[in-house]
Amino acid sequence: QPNAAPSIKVAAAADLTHAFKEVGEQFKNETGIDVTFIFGSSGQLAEQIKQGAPFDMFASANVEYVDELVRDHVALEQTKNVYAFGRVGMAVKNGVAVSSLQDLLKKEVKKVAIANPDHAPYGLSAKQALMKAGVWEQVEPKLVYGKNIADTLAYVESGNVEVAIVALALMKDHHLPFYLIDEHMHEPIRQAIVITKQTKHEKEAREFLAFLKGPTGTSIMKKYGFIIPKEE
Amino acid sequence: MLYVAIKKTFSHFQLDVNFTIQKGVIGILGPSGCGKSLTLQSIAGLQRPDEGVIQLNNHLFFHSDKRIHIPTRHRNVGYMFQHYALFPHLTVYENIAFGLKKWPKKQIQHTVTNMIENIGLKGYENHYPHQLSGGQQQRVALARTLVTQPSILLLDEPFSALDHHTKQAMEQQCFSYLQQHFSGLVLFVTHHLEEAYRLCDELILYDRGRVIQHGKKERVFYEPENVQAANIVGCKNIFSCTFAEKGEQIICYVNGAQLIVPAHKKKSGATYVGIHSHHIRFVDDAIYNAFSFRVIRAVSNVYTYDVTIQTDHFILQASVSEEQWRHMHNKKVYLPPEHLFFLFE
Amino acid sequence: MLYVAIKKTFSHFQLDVNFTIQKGVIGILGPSGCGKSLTLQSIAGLQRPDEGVIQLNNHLFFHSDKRIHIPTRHRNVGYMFQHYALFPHLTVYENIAFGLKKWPKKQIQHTVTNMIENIGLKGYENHYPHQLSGGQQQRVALARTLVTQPSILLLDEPFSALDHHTKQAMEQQCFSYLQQHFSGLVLFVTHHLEEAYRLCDELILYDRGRVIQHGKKERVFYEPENVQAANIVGCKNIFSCTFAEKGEQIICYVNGAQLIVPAHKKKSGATYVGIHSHHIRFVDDAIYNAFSFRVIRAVSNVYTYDVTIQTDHFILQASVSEEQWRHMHNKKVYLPPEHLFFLFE
Amino acid sequence: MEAVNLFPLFLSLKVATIATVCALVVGLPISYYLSRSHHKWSDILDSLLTLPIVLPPTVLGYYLLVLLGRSSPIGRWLEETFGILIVFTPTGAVVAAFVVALPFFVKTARAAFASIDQQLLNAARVLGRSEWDIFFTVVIPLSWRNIASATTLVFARALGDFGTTLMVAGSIPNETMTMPIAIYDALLAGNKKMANILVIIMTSVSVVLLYTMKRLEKRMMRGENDALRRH
Amino acid sequence: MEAVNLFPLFLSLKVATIATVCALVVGLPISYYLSRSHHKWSDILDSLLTLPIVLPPTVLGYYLLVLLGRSSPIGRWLEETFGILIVFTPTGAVVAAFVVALPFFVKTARAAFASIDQQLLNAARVLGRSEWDIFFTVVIPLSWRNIASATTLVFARALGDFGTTLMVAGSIPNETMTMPIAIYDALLAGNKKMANILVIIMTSVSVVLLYTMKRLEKRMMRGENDALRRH
Ligand SMILES: Nc1ncnc2c1ncn2[C@@H]1O[C@H](COP(=O)(O)OP(=O)(O)OP(=O)(O)O)[C@@H](O)[C@H]1O
Ligand SMILES: Nc1ncnc2c1ncn2[C@@H]1O[C@H](COP(=O)(O)OP(=O)(O)OP(=O)(O)O)[C@@H](O)[C@H]1O
Ligand code: MOO
Ligand SMILES: [Mg+2]
Ligand SMILES: [Mg+2]
Repeated sequence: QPNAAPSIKVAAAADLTHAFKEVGEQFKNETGIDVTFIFGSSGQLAEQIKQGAPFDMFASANVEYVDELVRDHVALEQTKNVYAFGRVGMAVKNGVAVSSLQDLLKKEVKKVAIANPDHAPYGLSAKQALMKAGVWEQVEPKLVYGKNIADTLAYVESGNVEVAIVALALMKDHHLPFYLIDEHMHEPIRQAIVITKQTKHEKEAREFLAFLKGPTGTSIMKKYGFIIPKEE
Repeated sequence: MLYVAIKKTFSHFQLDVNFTIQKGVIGILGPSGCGKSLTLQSIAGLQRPDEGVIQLNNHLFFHSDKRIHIPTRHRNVGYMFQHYALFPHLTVYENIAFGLKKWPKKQIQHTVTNMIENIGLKGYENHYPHQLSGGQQQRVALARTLVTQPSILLLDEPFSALDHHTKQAMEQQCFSYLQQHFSGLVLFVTHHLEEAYRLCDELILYDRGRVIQHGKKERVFYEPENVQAANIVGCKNIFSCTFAEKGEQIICYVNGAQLIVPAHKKKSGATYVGIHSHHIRFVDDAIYNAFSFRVIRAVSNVYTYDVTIQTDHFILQASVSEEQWRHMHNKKVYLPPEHLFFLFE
Repeated sequence: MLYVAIKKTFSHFQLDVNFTIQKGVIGILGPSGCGKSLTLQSIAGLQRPDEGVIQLNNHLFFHSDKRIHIPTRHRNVGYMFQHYALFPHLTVYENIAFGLKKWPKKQIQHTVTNMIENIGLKGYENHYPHQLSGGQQQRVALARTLVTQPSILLLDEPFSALDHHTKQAMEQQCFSYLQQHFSGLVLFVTHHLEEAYRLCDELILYDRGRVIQHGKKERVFYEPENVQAANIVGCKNIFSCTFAEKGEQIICYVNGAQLIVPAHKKKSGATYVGIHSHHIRFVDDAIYNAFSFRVIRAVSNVYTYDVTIQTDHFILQASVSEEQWRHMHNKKVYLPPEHLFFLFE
Repeated sequence: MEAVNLFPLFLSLKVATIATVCALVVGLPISYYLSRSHHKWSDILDSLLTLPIVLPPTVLGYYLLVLLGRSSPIGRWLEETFGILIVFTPTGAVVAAFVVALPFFVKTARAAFASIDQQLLNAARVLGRSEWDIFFTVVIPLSWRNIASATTLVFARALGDFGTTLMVAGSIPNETMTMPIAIYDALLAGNKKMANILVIIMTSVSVVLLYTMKRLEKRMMRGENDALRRH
Repeated sequence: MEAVNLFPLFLSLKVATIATVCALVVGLPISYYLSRSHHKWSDILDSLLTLPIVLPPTVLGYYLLVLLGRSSPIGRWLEETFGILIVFTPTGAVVAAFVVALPFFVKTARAAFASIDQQLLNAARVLGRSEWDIFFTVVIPLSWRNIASATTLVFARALGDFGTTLMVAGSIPNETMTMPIAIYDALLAGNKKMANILVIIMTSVSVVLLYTMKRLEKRMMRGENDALRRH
């Protein structure tokens, strides 16, 4: 469609669901370029890109998947960018008195949900935090694993677990009590983005990248609780 | 005592029958598609009539006004289906034992083994129906029905697919069984005239969903009411006629010929006269009812010759023995008055 | 010309038959389960024999050594199944037209409409088989087979479920059709003796998977080879005997009685003698073969009486006309020599 | 080479077996009822029963979570009265597999029941058997082939359920993690080799099992194989 | 209130319809062959065909992706020769739905074919029809009820496929995002209201469609309803 307005497709990790939607809207307002987001777990999207999915960009929840794509020569190395750090915290079921990781040991906390640490970066961070707090051993029997971070949130929303450790970015405007976990409790969650090799819209993709790192982009990301890294 | 008075309507067919029978073996005869099977199905509760009453002895099976419709399993009827309806997943033994569920084990075994012997299928106990020939299947079906000692037997052409030899054995067996163990009614649908005559006490003739005649078998056979009934009982000589009374006799005019009929056979309103082909005789001469003739066609049967003969007035079908056949020349055909009967249209 | 020489083995049953027929209507008679249907199925190619040859005219259908097994659809046989096998999803019209696929449309319509009229099912064109009575179904099946003009007709008890009236009409129709349009062979399995006699030219008698006699119908009926064959053709009087030749005659000893038989009937090795029940006569006296008797039992049939009589030496079944029945007292039973036949074991 | 944890395999087999049995017990009467009834709303019920097929499994799982979960009336009642927990337990996996597989059973069995020769049922009625009895002695044996094929279908579907089980049972290692989830996890964790091994195990076990079921079915049908062929 | 994007619904209907047609075309001969054959390996083939049921859909999708993807020999050949792209296109969604739904068809249809009265086939043979012809004029019409129920099953399964489609077609909004994926996305984006609306739409459309199919099936069977009942 040569005459249609230019558009790009961005594959993005589940934790970016809310933030990127807003970024996309602002980006279109400013540049007229349409952005379509494909949300999924980082691992699943990376796999699809390796098989030739027609995505122009890939926004992962951790940098490792981006590195993998670069290594496999399906992404442009020089466009790799860690543009934000994610934060995790505890979403707590109404009426449950939990505010710290230690509280998870309480008897009334019967189930705790995290994303699967094997392939969801946010799940890994949750695990690291639990270990660092020295409660992993005791909490592990209470754990329930979500397929990705958004799934995990559904467990506490539906009242089936007392606590879910999820991305802060998903909790804006959410009604559940939320307690942030100190960022030193886990390795930094490095949200990385990269342009794919097979894109036919590299120009627009670079524009989006610039926009994301520009003032409007960073302010939106901040609004959703991401931490913006200092310019190196 | 069985009382049946039911109606049922289909798009192309209407059943509307009404009869009472006291006891014995009652045959139902009628052309194909006249509602014989439907009647049996209604009695068994497999069809629900639109309206009417069915009662067996003191047991009300069906009463449309009282909204009574006893389920089939509580009617204790025996039913032989036209197509056997053997259970394909059960062996011969299991098929026969199927209706005996509540009996003691030993008795079942004894009865069924006996039955299998009776029907000449010893050694076939563990065969499945599809491994049996048509006749073998039929025997199993018959055994399955008889073994449950039902209070009425509904037989829908049970012998139709049996070979001559087996058929006689089965008939014999079935009826000696009935005589010994069975005081109930038997309703017997068949297409085989001789079978009906041989086995039944009474006959009910059906035509297009209605009962057209009902009575003792001899009477039904030899004094059919109307043309249809005469057809059903195999009468091949039926003539349109007018008649006049004359003392002890009736003079009947058929196509110009005069036939003498005894006065007690009179039926006002009848317009046809008939005679069975085996009642026709050949005589040297007679004062009345005798005509000269020529043979048009003769078909040899096992026991008899079927002869088509032409007189000046009509064509006749006669069934004669070989001996009669040999000595037929120069004789006259004679229609015995006592064997003539009047028929309604 | 049809040549059949095949073997097929099942767990409980072995078929091993061998016959050649030239033309006409050939009946296959035999007790239930003797392999009649299997034979027809083999000819049609629906069963594959274990070994042997089947050839129709110049067309080799099956040859186990040459590994020839022509598929059914190329054999152009007409087959009436014992259970109709009507297509439940097709109307009467469609069922009958099923075999005419390659004909021009108009001709199909004409032929089928005609056929439906012939079988008396006008108005039923759009009915489905389950809406028909048993006999109506059978007529459709017969029509479906006849309409394709096959080069051989295999009829597996086609008339067994028809009522008397319809049966005669169908027989008549079927055979007038055959006479007019059909020069091919007809193989006709039936259980009905009279039917076989009336309709067939030749008869093949089966017993336990083997042909036990094959010949012109009169011959098969009146000179059965052995006891089984006599049973199949309905002979009810069979006696174990010894015999001695004496000039033009044979003297045959049955249980102490002497019977005279013409010498040309001699069969070396035969050990039984038989006579049909309708050949037994009653005479005032005779020089030989006549015995005094008493009646044990009499059953009235439509046309005849079945009488069981006892002489000093044996028990006989006789079939007599009403007239004979009335004049039987004080007569002697006479076994006409010309109607006696010897039987192998 | 990493050791392969076979717990998920055994859990999957157990869950699928129980779910299949439940589907049979619940599904047989429903499908029989549906096959006999000619009401319009029995068709509506039938269509409603296909919902678990058309809804995305995770979403179905989510609704089950809401319906049977610990804060739902049902879930709370079960937990308080019997101490039974459904969600995040193997029971939950069974429930998920059951809900997901049932419709396949009902659809197939209904059609099978509907095509049984009515006359055979009549014969059984005349021989004094109750409808209940007829169901077990005539209907089931006669539709055996179709029921068996429906059962393998259900078993396979239960064995392979992923989305719904994941949601309801929570994928807890060595507790509720079934084979499909384990495969998924291995694949997305980048452990392709492990994923392939697990797929091969799953595949061979399924093929062997289903093949055995098929053979067993054939064996049980013995002479009936061509029972409908008549002479 | 947000506007509801109905593209996923129409895409889903289109994909499911095409996949169902394909499943019929491919599945009918396979299942007929399987029903006639008595070789052992036809049972093995049958069991292998159930693999798409027992494998987790996402994993199945992954294998399809590897098999048909743009860097696979098949995928490259198709792309280079015909310019056809399978993965991440609506075609991919059709392929996914097809693979996922086919086994259900084959299993059901095989059982249906196997239970046809052999004598009817014999009658057709004697009347000069070829096996091919018999298949269409006797076999199919006689197993119509079961085939129809298998077809609705397949349609429903194709309509509801989530994991495999997600993987193979890529869930691109307004391009390959089918209804189940849209529902899932809405749910996980925390947009419960939208999810519920979509579920209701999906549910009603499916019920109406499946109900219509059922009725149509009944209508087409006309007199056959109790065709097997004989007098
Ligand atoms: N379900 C039905 N729908 C329409 N017509 C039917 C139905 N069942 C039976 N009939 C009709 O009812 C009539 C009587 O059928 P029935 O089976 O009682 O005949 P029958 O006297 O037993 O004949 P036969 O001797 O040929 O078996 C037939 O004309 C048949 O077409
Ligand atoms: N598939 C089979 N397996 C085992 N035995 C069989 C099979 N098919 C036929 N038979 C046996 O072959 C024999 C002959 O069967 P067939 O159907 O030819 O008998 P028939 O002469 O037609 O009898 P009827 O007059 O009763 O129909 C029977 O004893 C039957 O049990
Ligand atoms: O890739 Mo995620 O956002 O941790 O599910
Ligand atoms: Mg009838
Ligand atoms: Mg036979």
